[in-house]
Amino acid sequence: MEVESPPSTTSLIQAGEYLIVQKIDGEQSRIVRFTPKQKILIEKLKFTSDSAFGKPHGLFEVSNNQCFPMSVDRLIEELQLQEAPVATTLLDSEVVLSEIVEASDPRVVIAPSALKLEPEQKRQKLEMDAVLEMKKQGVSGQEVVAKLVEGSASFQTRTVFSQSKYIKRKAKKHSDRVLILRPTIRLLAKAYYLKDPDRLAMLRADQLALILQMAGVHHGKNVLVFEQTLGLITSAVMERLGGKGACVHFHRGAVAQSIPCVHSMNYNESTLSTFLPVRIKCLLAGKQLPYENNRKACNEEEENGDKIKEVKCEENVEDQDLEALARRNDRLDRERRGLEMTFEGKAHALIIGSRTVDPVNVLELVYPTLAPSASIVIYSPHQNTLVSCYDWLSKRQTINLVLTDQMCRVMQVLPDRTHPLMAQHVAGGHVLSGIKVVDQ
Amino acid sequence: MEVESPPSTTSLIQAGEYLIVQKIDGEQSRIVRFTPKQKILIEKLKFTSDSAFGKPHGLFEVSNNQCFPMSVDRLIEELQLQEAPVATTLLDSEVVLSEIVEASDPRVVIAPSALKLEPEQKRQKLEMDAVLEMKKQGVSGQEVVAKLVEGSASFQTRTVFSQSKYIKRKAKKHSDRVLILRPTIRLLAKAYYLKDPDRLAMLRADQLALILQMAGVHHGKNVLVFEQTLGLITSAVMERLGGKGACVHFHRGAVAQSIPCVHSMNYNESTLSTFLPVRIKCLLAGKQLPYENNRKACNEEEENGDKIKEVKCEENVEDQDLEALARRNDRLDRERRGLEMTFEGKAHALIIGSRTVDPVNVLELVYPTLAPSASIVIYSPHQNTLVSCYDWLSKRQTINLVLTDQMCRVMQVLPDRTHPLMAQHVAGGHVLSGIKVVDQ
Amino acid sequence: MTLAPTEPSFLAYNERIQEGDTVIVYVTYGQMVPTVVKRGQTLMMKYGALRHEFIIGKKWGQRLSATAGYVYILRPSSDLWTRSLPRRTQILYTADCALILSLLDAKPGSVICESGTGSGSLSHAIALTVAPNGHLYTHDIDETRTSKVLEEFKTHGLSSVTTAVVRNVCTSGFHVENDADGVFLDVPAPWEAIQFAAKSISRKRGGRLVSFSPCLEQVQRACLAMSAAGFISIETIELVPEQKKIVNQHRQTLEEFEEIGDAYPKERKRNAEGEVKEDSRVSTAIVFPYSQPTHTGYLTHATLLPVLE
Amino acid sequence: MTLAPTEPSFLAYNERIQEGDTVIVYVTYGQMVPTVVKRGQTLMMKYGALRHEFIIGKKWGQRLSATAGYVYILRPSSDLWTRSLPRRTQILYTADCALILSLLDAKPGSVICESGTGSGSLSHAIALTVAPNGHLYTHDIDETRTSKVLEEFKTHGLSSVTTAVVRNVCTSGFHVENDADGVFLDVPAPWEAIQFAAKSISRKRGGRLVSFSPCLEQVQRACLAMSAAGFISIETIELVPEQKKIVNQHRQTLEEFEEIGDAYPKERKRNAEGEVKEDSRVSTAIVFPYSQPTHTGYLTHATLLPVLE
Repeated sequence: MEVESPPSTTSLIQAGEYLIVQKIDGEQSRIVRFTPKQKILIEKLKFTSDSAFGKPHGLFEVSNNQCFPMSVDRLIEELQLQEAPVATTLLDSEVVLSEIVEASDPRVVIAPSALKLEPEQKRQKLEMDAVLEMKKQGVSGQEVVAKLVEGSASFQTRTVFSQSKYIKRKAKKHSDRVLILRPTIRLLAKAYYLKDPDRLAMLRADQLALILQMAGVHHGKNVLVFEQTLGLITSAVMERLGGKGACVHFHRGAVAQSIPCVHSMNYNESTLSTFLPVRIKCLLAGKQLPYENNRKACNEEEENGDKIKEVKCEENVEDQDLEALARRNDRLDRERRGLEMTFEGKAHALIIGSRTVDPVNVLELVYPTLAPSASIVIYSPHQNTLVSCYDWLSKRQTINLVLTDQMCRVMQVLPDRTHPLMAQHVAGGHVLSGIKVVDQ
Repeated sequence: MEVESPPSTTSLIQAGEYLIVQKIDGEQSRIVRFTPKQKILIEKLKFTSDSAFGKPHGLFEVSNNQCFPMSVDRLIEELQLQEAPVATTLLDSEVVLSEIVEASDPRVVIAPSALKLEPEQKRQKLEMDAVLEMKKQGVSGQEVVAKLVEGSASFQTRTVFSQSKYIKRKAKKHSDRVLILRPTIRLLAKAYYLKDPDRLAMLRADQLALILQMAGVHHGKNVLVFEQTLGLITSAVMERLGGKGACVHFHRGAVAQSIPCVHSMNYNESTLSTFLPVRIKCLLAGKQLPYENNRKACNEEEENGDKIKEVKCEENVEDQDLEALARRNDRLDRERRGLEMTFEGKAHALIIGSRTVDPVNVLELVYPTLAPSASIVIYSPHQNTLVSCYDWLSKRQTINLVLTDQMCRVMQVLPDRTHPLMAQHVAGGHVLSGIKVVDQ
Repeated sequence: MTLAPTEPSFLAYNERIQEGDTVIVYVTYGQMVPTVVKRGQTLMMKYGALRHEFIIGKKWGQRLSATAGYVYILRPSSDLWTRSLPRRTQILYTADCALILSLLDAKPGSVICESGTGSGSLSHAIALTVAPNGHLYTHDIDETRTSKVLEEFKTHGLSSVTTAVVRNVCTSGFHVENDADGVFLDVPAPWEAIQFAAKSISRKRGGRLVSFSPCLEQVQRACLAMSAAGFISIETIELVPEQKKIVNQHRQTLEEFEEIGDAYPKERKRNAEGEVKEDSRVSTAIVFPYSQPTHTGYLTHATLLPVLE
Repeated sequence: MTLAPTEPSFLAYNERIQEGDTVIVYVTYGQMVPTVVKRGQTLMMKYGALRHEFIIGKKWGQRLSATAGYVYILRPSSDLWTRSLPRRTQILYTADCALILSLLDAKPGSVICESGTGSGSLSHAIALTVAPNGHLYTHDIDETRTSKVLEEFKTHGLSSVTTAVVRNVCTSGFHVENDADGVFLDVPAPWEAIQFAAKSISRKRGGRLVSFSPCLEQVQRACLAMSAAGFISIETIELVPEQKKIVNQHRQTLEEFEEIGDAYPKERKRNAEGEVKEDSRVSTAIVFPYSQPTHTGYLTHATLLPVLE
């Protein structure tokens, strides 16, 4: 957690910052650490990190491997233009109108059984090579789309629905508008969920939000966290603490690892001060254990894939030893405080976000010493895991036990084309929550 | 199954028919056998069965304990009138307009946080007694609603949303429009689901539809059914067979019991001919067993709550013995054919709709002798039950195993007030399906 | 109860496969090929070649060896046809088909009108349900679709219960008037067809109307049109199926996790060499695939009561 | 890390209950009573009377005996407050509140505008999240609501981070301009407030907008207005929570069913006298209650980017 991060209040993009990069209407969302001279790649669009430094976070246009700040007004104008031609073409072309199952109301044009499914590649006259050539020559995405529409043999015979879909698909593919945003928990949650739901235990952004609310995380709280969600829960808790309180994080090995969601939030020292990593070994032993080997700890950090650490390991050995010592002392101090929170009745909430570890096993270790009136929130992708937890907790003094599942569906809201998305990611888990009470 | 039913093609209401009774926009749906001189009661509305006999199924108006056929046109006119005053009141009354959070568009008026929750009883000047009195005097439901609206102190200060809700609620409560319909599987499924989901194993109408489709039930098929859903699955299968094929129904005791959904469909002899009840005893023994006691069988039928049987039992003893003998022979013949279907590889589909019985136990008994290429469909309110079935089936030769769950949500579609229903019954189960194959 | 009709049919139940039968060749989960069995022909698929001669005379549901693997030969059903049919348009899947049949109160003997025909997924489901004494009238504006489905109905032994008509029901109404028990609409502007649907339904018996539309604006207009045409008990519902997969779940203790990490059991086998406890793994259902269809369309259904004399 | 602020507060963490603290008296599942502890007062509820003197000095989360049963004294939290608050209007429940906080990117230090205040369910959730250095500006057209929530904020130690304003944001805009990080709308005509929301958001930092509407028509107009006001990444989502209950499931064999019917285990105990095998019962989750909320509202959220100099 010793990453030096720029203060999160800065409003300009700085070297070393983690940033979220996504194309307008794109499907991906990447979390990238912008180091100098880096090539940033997003859905086949490329630009150098340097061109973003010193600019405010927001909308950019990419051209010639550079990104340039762009005003939102222009984007909105373009989007309106993109929708417009579809409607105009319609009114002008009788061929298209007759294709639309002779609907008298030209505004409503979706005929699910009237859509022909033909391979598109065949009907596109503009070759892939030509597109690449145009791009090399610096032709804008907008223009490429216009050319593609011209070149499509089938375009004029499509229904308006598929025409609009076609333009959108093409526009998406060739768009050179990019958002470069400062990471938020919400954006991180979405990016990892879409990229690798398995490693995130299928935790969806809406469920993460529910976990935080049921656990009552806010400024000043002491929260115990055992999670297997890439640090997402830990990071979200830390943000909500706002520099006061404690986020005790139980981790494998000598140092907290596999928590990219903590690193990429660019937290300042104040926020990082609430992060209290505790080795599972110590939790199992019920007390703090000495470090076995300093050198080993340093190597283990590499598992994290955190490049700064690696670099530091290769630095001057003496400096390193001093630094490592300071780091270890800090780590031991945080761990000592974390264990105190855990075992001395000072924790106001316990959050378990488990993927492979049986939460009951965690409960057995930390439940007895939770403060009375503490909230317990357990997330699992498997309902039966939570049924076991329910059985365990209901035999202890836990009240207000609630098991919920929730569906989160995105709506397409467009004039005369409003409906829930036809397909979306639905993987997710379940949340069990309760409150610990005592007899006296 | 020896109920004498009127042929289902009759288009007029006859004595002895089972009928579905519901109020327009009512919440209940009752299945009633219309016997002569019977009092039919639905959501506090009462009329005699005799007043319905000889009339076509459809819409009725109730007044003075009699029901009178009513044209749909009049109903629709009334419904339009009911919506209208809300809009007009709005435009006339400045008081109301200012209450609507000063929205400039009077069409959209839903302010969730602007709705006041006050006990309504207090503010209603028209007393309950007066309402009852008006009803006794034969005042129509429409008129009562108008009076209630006049009497409501708070009506003028309500938002349009709550005004409309108020009128609807009142209109519902005092409506004297009744639908008397011939039962269909869809209507029966809904009525029982709303009335007693537990006894129906939470089986929803949409899931029943899926079961039939996955089992591929149609004219001429031989289908094995073990169900604990009040005969609903059995009845639906019988209807789809249309008089050819077999619906083998495994039941407790000496005669099929607790299958009101079969009785209330008024099936003709042709449809009833495909009903082959088989005692679980015989299924367990793997062969047909003799009846232990004739008298006992007759008594057991009473469990069914079927009044005709009781009456028959009290008839002349000799007649009864002859009749009982004929009935028993018919029963034994059907059972013999049912066992043949089960054990001689003639069944093309197996449906299990279980509530308390472990479906694996049923599979062990009937799966080995199913015809190859047979569909297996298992419904259970408990997902883990189906996980066990999946394990069992995947170890045998079952392919195309699919476990699904489905959400079925009702939309409110009203001008400027379109949204999914705010609350509805969501209990339901899960469906596992597969296809049996053989090596050679 | 074994039937022996002379003609091949989706409704027939011979124990063994005959020439002319439509079989569903089950290759893998998600890959099924419908084929009409004909001597001299050969099916080519993932697992190599399979000569039709080899299929004839075999039991339905039997495993057969192709040149590079084995397949199963399944009896056609409405669901299997929906999952394997040659697609000419977007189709209605089994969950929607099932509910539509139920909302139409379809059963043997029902007279049902459908528009459009599309790829005939629902058409087959309806035809199989109303057989042998009911009838399906299916309408489409595209002649290639109606002629294709007629051809399929012939091959599948469903000709006697089906009629396919090239017609725009929104302007010209349905082929049958005053005789249908149910009308199903899957057209871009259902509100234009609703008055015709009312005319098509039997005045004496009354009937049911079901309309499928992806967008809410279509539903809103359709509801108004239904009410205006005298339909009652109008209700719009949406079905969202969720498919699950059964997986082996491994519950670790914290100690195990600390020692070996969160590696899944199969990886563990290599690490711990035979020390994996099988009993720590339980079968459990998870939502899978992660991305699934979450909307097909809204189903609006309504009743037209018999008309009083 | 134990804090000892002098003022009672939802944010305070004393181990024992002091006079002036708001406690949530947990009577039964679904019945919770929020009370400000004050010497001399007595709480009357289902389980009889409980004198406040008896509460003071006790540990949070402790069981206390009332005259006719016992209750638990819980520390107030955003969720418990939502579930027990005095309702003056329809309120936003925890699932929606949680998602709204997330969509607003709310955290300590955030400046958030809200309209309307309603019963203050979401207001409390926001105030607790943005404390200690952020601020909530909550707006309502009804003065009784704003003054009631101000009173509650005072009692709950949240005064320093909250301001309540009587104002119609659809005509007069928000109390703060060019300073908010997030704006939340729960008004009948959100499209009228959206231009004001854009003005309220900090030009330099940009911000987030979330609008809650029960009806789709409101959403459609709001989306158009957001796009026109320069918001991007506009998305509408709907949250449908489903509550489960854990029950003991009994799996019978066919033989057991034949013998004793489908009676549930507790009834069986009487019949079979001690022969009930406990191990045949497994815990399982079912959807319960059978009837549940299936819609509260659509949440439309969008981003306003910082303005270029």
